[in-house]
Amino acid sequence: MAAKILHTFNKSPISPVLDSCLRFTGEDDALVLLEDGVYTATAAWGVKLDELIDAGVPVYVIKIDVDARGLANRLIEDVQVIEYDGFVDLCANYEVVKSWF
Amino acid sequence: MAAKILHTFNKSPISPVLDSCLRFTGEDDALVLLEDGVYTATAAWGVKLDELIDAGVPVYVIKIDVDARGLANRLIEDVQVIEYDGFVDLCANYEVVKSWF
Amino acid sequence: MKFAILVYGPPYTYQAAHSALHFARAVTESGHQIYRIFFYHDGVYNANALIAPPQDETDIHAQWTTLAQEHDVELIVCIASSLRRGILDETEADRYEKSAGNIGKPFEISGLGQLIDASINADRVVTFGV
Amino acid sequence: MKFAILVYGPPYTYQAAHSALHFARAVTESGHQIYRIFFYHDGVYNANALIAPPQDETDIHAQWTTLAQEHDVELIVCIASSLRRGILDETEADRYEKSAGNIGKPFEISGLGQLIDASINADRVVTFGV
Amino acid sequence: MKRILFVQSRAPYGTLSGQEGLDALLMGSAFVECALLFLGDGIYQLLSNQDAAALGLKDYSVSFGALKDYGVQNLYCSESDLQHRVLETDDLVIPVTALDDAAIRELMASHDVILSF
Amino acid sequence: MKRILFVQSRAPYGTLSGQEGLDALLMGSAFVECALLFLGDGIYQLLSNQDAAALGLKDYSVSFGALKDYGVQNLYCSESDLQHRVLETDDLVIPVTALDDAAIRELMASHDVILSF
Repeated sequence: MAAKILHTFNKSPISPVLDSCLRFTGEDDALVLLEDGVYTATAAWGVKLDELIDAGVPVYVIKIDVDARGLANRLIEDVQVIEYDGFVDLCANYEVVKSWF
Repeated sequence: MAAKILHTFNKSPISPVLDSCLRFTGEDDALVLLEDGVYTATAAWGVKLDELIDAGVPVYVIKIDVDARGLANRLIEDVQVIEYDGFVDLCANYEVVKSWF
Repeated sequence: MKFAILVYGPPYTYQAAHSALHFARAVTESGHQIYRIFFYHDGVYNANALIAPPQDETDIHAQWTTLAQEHDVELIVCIASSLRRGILDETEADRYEKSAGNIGKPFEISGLGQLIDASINADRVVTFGV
Repeated sequence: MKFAILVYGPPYTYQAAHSALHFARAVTESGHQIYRIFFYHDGVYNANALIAPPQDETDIHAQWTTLAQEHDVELIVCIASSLRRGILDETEADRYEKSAGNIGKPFEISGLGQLIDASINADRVVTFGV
Repeated sequence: MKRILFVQSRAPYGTLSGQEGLDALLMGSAFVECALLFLGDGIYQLLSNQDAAALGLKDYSVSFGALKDYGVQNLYCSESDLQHRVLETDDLVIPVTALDDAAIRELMASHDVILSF
Repeated sequence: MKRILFVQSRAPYGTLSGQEGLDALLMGSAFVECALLFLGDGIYQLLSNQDAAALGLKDYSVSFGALKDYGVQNLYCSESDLQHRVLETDDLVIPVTALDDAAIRELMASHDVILSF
């Protein structure tokens, strides 16, 4: 009965909360990066996501947060850019949402 | 004409701001730990202070913050417990205050 | 599907409340419903009707109000959080002998029971934290 | 020696404003003077006169007020920070057509120039941030 | 009936997060089955010998003792976060069960709602 | 006359810290000599190609271009923080001087007041 969890992370990747988030993101889960969390999906920090991505965990970034911060051409591969409607769909498709902040 | 700086740090030692604070604390400076910053002066995190303490940099913790968090008997050696009047005196004795938060 | 949205962030200082508003709009546009929006911690400051932002910034209080009116969404402000932060309706202002309330309708003060009720009756709870 | 104290934190949610109050009292008791206390960022919420904390919690707004009255300390609230957060005096409430102000005296609204003036004329500037 | 997991991740006093989280948990326990998980700095909320009187803040660590009366029996913390802080469960004001990371992931997945503070 | 060092340490948009810090700097530069130092995530405020229109927030990165007109000529960042973020000064909207840690400590010590954001 273990649910699939949608994790969200909205802080800069220098935050130690990122490490907690990644530790508890399971293989059936997904991760949405929003607000300052989108910096995580750039060259400087992307290595932190390698393990998840290699395990097939989908990683998403919110488009307006990426654009605001000038990161549109700086994202690592293997992350998917979504709008808020996609975020809502993900919440519906996973059974529980864990917000990390 | 380089001034002596009094550094203050008020966040939990898991904060990456602690590393910035320690990087820029010079040998003539002093460090005051307040609020959640006082956890830094416990066994788990005290090693981060070793270099400063070995260099003779005074490290202070605010008593009411230590007491509130149950740390009175858990402090590492070589930190000095002060009250707010001592904090005010330190501000007067150093030429510039840099608050890290 | 019914969504409960939990807002911890104050207006402007952090992005959380603004993200929550984007999310809430997307829910209403997606065919899903919003069961309730619950303002907790510094999120209660979103209910402050006295907010007067510069003209080149969005008025987030007004935007919450518009969302609530257009989609009949409940905006609930936690009373324990709001009293200690000085966000009061007229009833609470009278009770505490303050000069006037500052909560704008349709924001409503209520208790933490509304958070638990939302957790029980919504299909998903999404938190926008700081 | 003259101290300027800069407060970024809102009441209760973070300890910063409470630490600033402890520090300010210690300054007045030490024979030093407070040149000015300047509230910026979410620190402006300390000026909210509608704060109604539970009886077992300190009323930080009242404590600032007492400090200011007993020691003739200036409590200055940054206008740019306070308008977008809905912390207004009667003048600003009129200007923005709001129902009423919510700033309690002796808190006073003024501009960022007061922060710079304090930085120039005080001997020390101490910031309580979040 | 739904089950709610409350997650506490911040140290006490520096922020009000812990106290407002505890308030929510006490309310929740009146209606549904609730569990409480301490992660990261959250475990500092349970450290013994807290005395916040001089701060002028409410010492709410004593309130955790009331959880039993509210029927909240499932109290957990992270074994690795505890060790990282050089703490043992004996240092805490109430008994909590230390879990490894895999068990914590399962704990989260076995609840219908996660409220984080 | 006193000299003020402004320190910006947070990324833009996630918090208002950067914008309110810039407002204070612009005011300060009207009265005294001011310098601006970007530490840690603060350097992200200067990253080129920012477009915050869809966020409904003010894109204030353009305002940094006005610093020259305000007479603020001393703009610095941390070399190691820049490298840690895999950025170069060419990626930024205005020229800033990258300093090593010792030089940053000296920068702080050579000012009379440090205002941090």
